[in-house]
Amino acid sequence: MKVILKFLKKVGFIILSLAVGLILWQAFTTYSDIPSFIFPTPFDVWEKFLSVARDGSLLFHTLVTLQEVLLGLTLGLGAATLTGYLLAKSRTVERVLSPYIVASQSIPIVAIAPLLVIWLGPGIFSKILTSALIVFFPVLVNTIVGIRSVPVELYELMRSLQANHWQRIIKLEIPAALPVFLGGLRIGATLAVIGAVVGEFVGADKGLGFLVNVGRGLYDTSLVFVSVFTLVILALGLYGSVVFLESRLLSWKKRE
Amino acid sequence: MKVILKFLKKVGFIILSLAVGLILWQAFTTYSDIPSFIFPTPFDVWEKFLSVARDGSLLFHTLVTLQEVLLGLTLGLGAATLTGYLLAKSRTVERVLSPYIVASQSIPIVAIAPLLVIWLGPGIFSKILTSALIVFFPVLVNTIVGIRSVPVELYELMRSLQANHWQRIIKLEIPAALPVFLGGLRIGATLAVIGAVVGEFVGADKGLGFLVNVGRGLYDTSLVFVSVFTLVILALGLYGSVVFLESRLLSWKKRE
Amino acid sequence: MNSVNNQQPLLEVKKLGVTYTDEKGSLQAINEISFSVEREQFICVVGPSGSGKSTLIRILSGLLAPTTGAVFLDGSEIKKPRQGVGIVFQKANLMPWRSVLRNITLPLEIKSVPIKEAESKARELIELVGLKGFEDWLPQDLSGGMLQRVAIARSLVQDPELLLLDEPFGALDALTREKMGAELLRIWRARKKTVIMITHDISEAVFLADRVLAISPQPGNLRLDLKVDLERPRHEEDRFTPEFVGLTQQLREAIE
Amino acid sequence: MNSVNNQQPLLEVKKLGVTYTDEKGSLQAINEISFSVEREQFICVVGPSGSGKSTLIRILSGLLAPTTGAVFLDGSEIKKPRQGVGIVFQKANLMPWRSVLRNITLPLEIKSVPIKEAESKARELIELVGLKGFEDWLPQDLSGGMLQRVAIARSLVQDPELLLLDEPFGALDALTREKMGAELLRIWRARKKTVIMITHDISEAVFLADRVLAISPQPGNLRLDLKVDLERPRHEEDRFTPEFVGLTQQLREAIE
Amino acid sequence: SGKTPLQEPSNELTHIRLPMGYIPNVQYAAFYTAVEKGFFAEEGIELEFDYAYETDGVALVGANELQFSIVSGEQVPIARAEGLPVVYVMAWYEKYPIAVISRSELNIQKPEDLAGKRVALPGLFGANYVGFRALLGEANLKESDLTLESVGFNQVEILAAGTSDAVVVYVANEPVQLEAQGYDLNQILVSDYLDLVSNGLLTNETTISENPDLVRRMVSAALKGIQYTVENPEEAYEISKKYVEGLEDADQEVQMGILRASINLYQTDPYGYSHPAAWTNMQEVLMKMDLMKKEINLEEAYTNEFSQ
Ligand SMILES: Nc1ncnc2c1ncn2[C@@H]1O[C@H](COP(=O)(O)OP(=O)(O)OP(=O)(O)O)[C@@H](O)[C@H]1O
Ligand SMILES: Nc1ncnc2c1ncn2[C@@H]1O[C@H](COP(=O)(O)OP(=O)(O)OP(=O)(O)O)[C@@H](O)[C@H]1O
Ligand SMILES: [Mg+2]
Ligand SMILES: [Mg+2]
Repeated sequence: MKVILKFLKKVGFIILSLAVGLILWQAFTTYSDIPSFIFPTPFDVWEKFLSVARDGSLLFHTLVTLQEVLLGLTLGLGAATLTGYLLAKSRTVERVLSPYIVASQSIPIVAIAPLLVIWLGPGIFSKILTSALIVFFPVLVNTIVGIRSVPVELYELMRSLQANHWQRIIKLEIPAALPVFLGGLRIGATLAVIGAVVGEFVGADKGLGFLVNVGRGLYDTSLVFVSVFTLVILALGLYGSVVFLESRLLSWKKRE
Repeated sequence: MKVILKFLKKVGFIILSLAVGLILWQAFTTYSDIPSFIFPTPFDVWEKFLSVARDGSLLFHTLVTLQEVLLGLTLGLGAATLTGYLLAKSRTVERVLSPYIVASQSIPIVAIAPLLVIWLGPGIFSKILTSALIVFFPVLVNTIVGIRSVPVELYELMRSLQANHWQRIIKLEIPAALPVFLGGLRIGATLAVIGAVVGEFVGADKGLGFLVNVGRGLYDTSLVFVSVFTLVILALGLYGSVVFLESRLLSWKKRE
Repeated sequence: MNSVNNQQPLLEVKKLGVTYTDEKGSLQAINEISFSVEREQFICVVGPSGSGKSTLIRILSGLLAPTTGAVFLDGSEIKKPRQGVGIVFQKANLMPWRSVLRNITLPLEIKSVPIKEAESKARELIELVGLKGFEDWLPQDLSGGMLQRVAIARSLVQDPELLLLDEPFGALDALTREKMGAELLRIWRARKKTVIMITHDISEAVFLADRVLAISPQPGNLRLDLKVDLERPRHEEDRFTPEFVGLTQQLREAIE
Repeated sequence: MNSVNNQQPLLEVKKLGVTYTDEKGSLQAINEISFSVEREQFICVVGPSGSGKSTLIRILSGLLAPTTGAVFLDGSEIKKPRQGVGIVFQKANLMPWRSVLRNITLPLEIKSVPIKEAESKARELIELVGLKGFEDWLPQDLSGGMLQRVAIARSLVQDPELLLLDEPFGALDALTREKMGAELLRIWRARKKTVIMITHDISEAVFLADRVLAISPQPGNLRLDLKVDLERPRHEEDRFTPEFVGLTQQLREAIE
Repeated sequence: SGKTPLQEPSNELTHIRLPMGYIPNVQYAAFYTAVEKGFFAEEGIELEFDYAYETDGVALVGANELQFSIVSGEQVPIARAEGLPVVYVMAWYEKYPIAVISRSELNIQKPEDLAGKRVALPGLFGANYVGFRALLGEANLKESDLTLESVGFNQVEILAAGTSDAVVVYVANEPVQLEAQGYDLNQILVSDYLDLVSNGLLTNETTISENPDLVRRMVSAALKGIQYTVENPEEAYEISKKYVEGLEDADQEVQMGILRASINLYQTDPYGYSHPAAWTNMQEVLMKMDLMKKEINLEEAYTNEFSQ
């Protein structure tokens, strides 16, 4: 009962806060005389949503982007976890690679996304790669921090118990690094969406980023809004999934 | 002496690692038959660098971007710090604002940058705002975490010493939250560069992002590389400044 | 030094009761305790974990308001933290970014005492607690015992009439603990303060105090108010005298 | 139960010396210590901070290799962690994500003992250390004393011949500490192990041990090897007997 | 060296911010020349170039935030169909500037030859897409008769890499670049098959009704610049260097080639006149492409009133 009440309270707050936002938005578009092709009303956007939802195109493009995002996330996650583990374990590897990693983090992905399209073609791979690239850094950093935060005493314990390499990874490092790692994944999940969209912006004929471009090309700002909102919801959904994962895997931390 | 040796060792590693990169690059361009307007050699890029450095245009555009970045960083930092402080202090404010903040974090900035240009015009303001927007989130999160990490016992101490509101902020909260806050600023500093570039991509007639576009328009890929490298160096410079600031302000943490 | 009537006790605790209330329910931590403390007495309070000892200190320091009853200092009711009371917490509770000297001047800075004056007072106390030469050290470089000396110096810097100590030696090992106890007695004799000190350690209480209060747990009740008539100065060997052993056994029975 | 020659001492430390060497220089932690330990003896080691007590335990457990000299267990030299030795660290050193039961089964899991069998052994030990009913609790929900009970149970689960304890009660308060000491004696008597326990607390050492080794600091030297001929079972009141007091004073002098 | 135009500040000059739709480029020589030669100043106009996206410029004109913008022809019917009250008041290009190019060895010479080929274009929007679909329409081909790939503005690289058989490009730009790199190309020009509304000057209904004189002055100055550029391409090229970052250092032959190719697209007679047939064709193509939901009254979309 209490849990349900608490949940309702939380949801209530979100709904309240969204309602306030909607009202402000409606008021803004009503009392300023901005034309709807520059800033549509909530009602315009809702109508557009119904229309693209009904003809199935919204679902289609959403699934395309979702696929890119999930594959990009998987790829970025895998690469970052492996590299992160190596970097956390070896100072030498870290020294050789870290200039590139810090530099790569400061390259605007928008500047290199076209190169990826050239190299990988206009298909899904270039989007997966932009997505993976943008996911890489935060996950990498948190993997390193996570592994380095494993208490030395627990390493000593494992050593004194004569644990082998794999047992150390599975029974100690993974569970101990998980909280920090999942924190990186939270950020990574939303970034993955942004990465896929950047890839789609450069050149694509499907996906929500493409739909944004279509809306812009047709002066259909409502379509732009519907697409952007869908992207936000996608990102929030992924974020929520990670939070859910956290609540499952880190239930031992819940009561902190 | 030891400090100098250590520094040289560190710098040596970076130089070594860059040298390896350069050699690989040169080898790649020599042994593959990619034309230089698609992928230039290190030498092409160096020549282009000398030419734009000599005629002063590189400096001009760099200063433009730097100005946007610094103003954007200041704005984003100011807004994030204030909001973060409020959110850290009030659960209610946090509950009302947090859906928007998480959602805003998942909006691809590339999707809304054009809107900002429409609203704010093609001048420097739209770039400052994209930069500030992208800086906002990580600094906000770290401000909240930083303020929330101030030990309750130190709050009690300040209360028992009858400290007033300002004394609590200045003598306790700021120094205590500083380490985490500066961690956010590290990320924010590199993101600020990316934000300004995204703004410049959408519509600008100066700045390094514009120069990237010019290079692409003229099929002068060396110019694109020079601009991107300059951007990376700018970002690394800002990152380095924050690290330097940390080493100064957090000297009490150095020996940890 | 003090204009109020010196016949009246410094501190009077009258029918003090404390109940904590939060979402989960309420918990009576202290149930009607009354006692009074004469000037320049050294009082120890013993009791098992959860018996409300810390709660009592929080009340006496004005950090917490009583649920029922009242506490009077120099005849006026304590309602919030006030001048003339120094507190030492279980954890030394120093600001890690401030040097030893700066940690000790903190209370004076908050009272806007000129920094020169504050520093000279602090230096006096640093000498008193035996930390001469460590003025500029940071807390992280000090041992546990040294940290507590700093905390004691800080509590004395405003020259309070009443010194409250909540298990100040709880984190120290047995040997250091004994030394710090002797140190505290020396300071108490040099400055002639009224001291109320909480401890888990019955032997320590008897060794230090003029009077020991024993509290029973949940809700805290005053079980025994024991006068310790051992001659001062006391020596480590005294711990093995029959009187000493008798007093400790009396207290042990009272709280079990 | 054990095929080796039972006349030979279980443990022999021969001219053990340890020097730590790192960038900053080298530090001799232990300087030629020799002693041997008979089966089923309860040995305490006392000494001030920095006298190399933890270093000694690390050597005995095989986590650290001696610089000079050697240590023999059952006649064979200890070179790395091995079967038959249980360790309890100062911090309970439990895995926060594992329940009490799971923390105790960990050593068996590492030896690939079937989980059913591991659990039944663990349950036996949980009963022995008095934690029945807490099997599924997480470490964060236990008090300091309970945590150490879990650590002791874990060290016993492989049925080791030799139990090494490095200040196992250092983090506990005086009352809990006394109780845990009695508890440890009870377990020792029930299981008939050989125990080497490090402590700061001279009174605790005398109360528990058959023999107390006193080590002097920097570099660690064996100052006194004191036989404690007090009758068992011992009682709290024994602490005040002249023999007890005499032994503690002898040890106090040895390490000061 | 900032490349913003410097003019004597004067109270009488009307400040106009003009979105150009692309980055500074020698293709805009006509406007740079008009400014440098004082044609705009003569008409009391102070021009500021704005290099924002084309659609942003159109939206701003539609909202009457700005008075003018340079647009590609297809944007006008699309925008009007969405309710933007924009009006095309001056044709700058006569020919639609889109072409499909391919390496000559593939022997793709007419639209029909595209059947079954891999064709790359920046994306399914804008002039490239419209021009390409118009070509397909002329050859009675459907999109499904070939493989269409959206590659962003990377057509040159794609063609060089050979990952596509043909790419859709801007006539005055990519082919010049590629030929300079030594590629032998076949070009299929949209304008050889169909007359479509091309680049021109856009304003809105409010400006026309409230300030027709401003529109007239604007058009007049631009036309003078166009004419002057046609007549003096070398000088126009030199003038452009002041406005176009990097032009000085770029391959002069290539850039001059781009300017010449652009001039080829300019209106010849009379300057600024927009052919009604081009509008009808454009609407037909856009309706077929589903880029317009409803037909519009073309009479309201453009006027030749100011260019005469
Ligand atoms: N802020 C609080 N809210 C609710 N209950 C509290 C709070 N602080 C303390 N309590 C409860 O009040 C009781 C007394 O706590 P208190 O800290 O005063 O005991 P203590 O004697 O100092 O214990 P210890 O020796 O462990 O420090 C305990 O049961 C504790 O759980
Ligand atoms: N890994 C190490 N590297 C270098 N010096 C060390 C290391 N570990 C311990 N020392 C040094 O060796 C000496 C003995 O340390 P050790 O931890 O064995 O003492 P201890 O008796 O356990 O002290 P305590 O009672 O504080 O735990 C100390 O001076 C310590 O600083
Ligand atoms: Mg307490
Ligand atoms: Mg130790």
